[in-house]
Amino acid sequence: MSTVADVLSWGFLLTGSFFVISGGIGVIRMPDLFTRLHCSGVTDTGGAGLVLVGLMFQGGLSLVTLKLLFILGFLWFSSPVSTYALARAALAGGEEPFWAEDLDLPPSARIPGFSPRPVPGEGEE
Amino acid sequence: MSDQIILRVATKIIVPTILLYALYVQFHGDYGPGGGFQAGVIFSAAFILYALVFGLRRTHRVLPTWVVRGCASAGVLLYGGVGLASMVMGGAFLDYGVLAHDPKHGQHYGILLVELGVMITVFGVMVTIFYFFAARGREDL
Amino acid sequence: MFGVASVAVLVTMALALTRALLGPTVYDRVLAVNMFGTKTVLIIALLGFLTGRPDFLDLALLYALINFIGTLAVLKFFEYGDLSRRLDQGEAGP
Amino acid sequence: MGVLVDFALLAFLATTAIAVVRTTNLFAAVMLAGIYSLLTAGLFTVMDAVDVAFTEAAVGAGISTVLMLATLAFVGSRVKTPQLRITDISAKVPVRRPVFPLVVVLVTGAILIWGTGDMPAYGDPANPIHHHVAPRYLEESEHEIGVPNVVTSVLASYRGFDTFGETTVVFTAAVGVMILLSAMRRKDRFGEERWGEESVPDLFRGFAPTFWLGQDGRMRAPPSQPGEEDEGGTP
Repeated sequence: MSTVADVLSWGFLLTGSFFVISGGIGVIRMPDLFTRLHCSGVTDTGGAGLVLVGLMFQGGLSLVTLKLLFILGFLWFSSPVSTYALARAALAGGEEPFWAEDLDLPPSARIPGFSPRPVPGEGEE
Repeated sequence: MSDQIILRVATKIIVPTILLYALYVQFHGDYGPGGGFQAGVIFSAAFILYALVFGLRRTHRVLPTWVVRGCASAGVLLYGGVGLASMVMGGAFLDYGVLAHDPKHGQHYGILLVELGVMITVFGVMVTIFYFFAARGREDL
Repeated sequence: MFGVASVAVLVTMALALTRALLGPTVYDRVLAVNMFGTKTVLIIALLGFLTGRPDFLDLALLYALINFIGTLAVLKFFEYGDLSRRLDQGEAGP
Repeated sequence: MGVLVDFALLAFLATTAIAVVRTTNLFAAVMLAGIYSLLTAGLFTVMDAVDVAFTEAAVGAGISTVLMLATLAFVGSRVKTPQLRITDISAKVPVRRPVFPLVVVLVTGAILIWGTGDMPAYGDPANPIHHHVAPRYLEESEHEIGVPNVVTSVLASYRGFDTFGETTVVFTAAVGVMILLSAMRRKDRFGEERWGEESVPDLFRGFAPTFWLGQDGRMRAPPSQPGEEDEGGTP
């Protein structure tokens, strides 16, 4: 039983570490604020969640696991809220999202179905 | 404008949780990390969060200034009062052993009351400072 | 095994710190600080297990609860220039 | 492993500190200070000082950022005097090079670093601090106080006087902030709302000397300069 728990714990911790690191790299590499927000969200919910679940398998059925569960719940609650607040404040503050046109790709390389940059006053909802 | 509804709902959910957690820190301080100072700061953080989202005006309706100031002084008075009580009951100042028949129980009561005093003072002081600073921001930044 | 996860979290902390130092806009810095807070929750939880003292978790719980107060305060301050108004109103009070 | 975490956290700490000093945007400085506080809490945790880490976490995450921002609302978020950088010293503005303070800081720092050579090693059981009252606290706390957390029993019972003094200091801080901010009060923009705007003589009616703060509690120019009617401070 404990071997199974250990293996599961290993798996969760390693997957979580992968998510955490990939999100961290994304925060450095991504071109604009909103794509960076996406990466930070991956570490905050996916990575943190997996790491905490991995720790729960180590804690067993105890108060420790309960506390980890609480931490997980509050993280999953407060982190999206602050991400939302940040994105909204950035939009209101005039931060421009990064559009596919900014990449300067030839028209053949465009992703089909990818919405072009909206022209102000035309076709907006 | 109702587009801040997410923040408001989130605040309404998380503020009671923070208050509850502050009480846990306060009364669990004998067994784990924490104590009066930390609990007071966390308690005031909940009200500061409320003030950030709902505005200072509404927070003043929930928690008027005179209550906060009263808290700031009541805590110190409670602390000193415990010391005086132990003097009245025949011990030295802040010697809690005389507060109950069993010295250990006396120590327990004394520590509980003293930590409560610290928490109330710290809570009052933090919120007072926040009120004073937040109310006096300039508009022309 | 906690060591591996700790190293991963530390590397991510370093990356977030880099973003906080580079951050062209204020929002980037806020993002980095927010992310740093979450990573602190993780590193404290991992350290508790690493040193065999899981009662450190109270600390992580505290961070998970009140870490976004700072984020909110920064955003509000940046939008309005002070901290006293309601969040959704240009003018104070009804 | 613990050593690695130590080194990493200390390196982050040093980076953040240098960045805080070098940035001219106070806004960024506030946010970096938040990171600094998080790192400090992590370091305290590594050193097993959970109660201290708890305090740092509670104050750093919740309160200090908010209070620093509120201060920025008073003073603005840019550095007013041009900050001296090595590359900026030859700029157009003739700046006075603060050589003497630099020398003082360097000498003091060198003396302090030299002094650490005489300190006992971290965690050494032969440290003087582990030999006077600490053993008694650790051994007798269980019988005398009966509280499992020794920090609590030391804080609230053995060192009750100290904590009483600390609580009084915290209270005094609030009184000081109230007096200072009441004295520099400006026109409130909340109309007839009365909260938080009592002037000092209202709080201390009877013993506030009127020659110090003036009749209504504002800091006034002395009567010999009648031109200054404005409430002192920023326009």
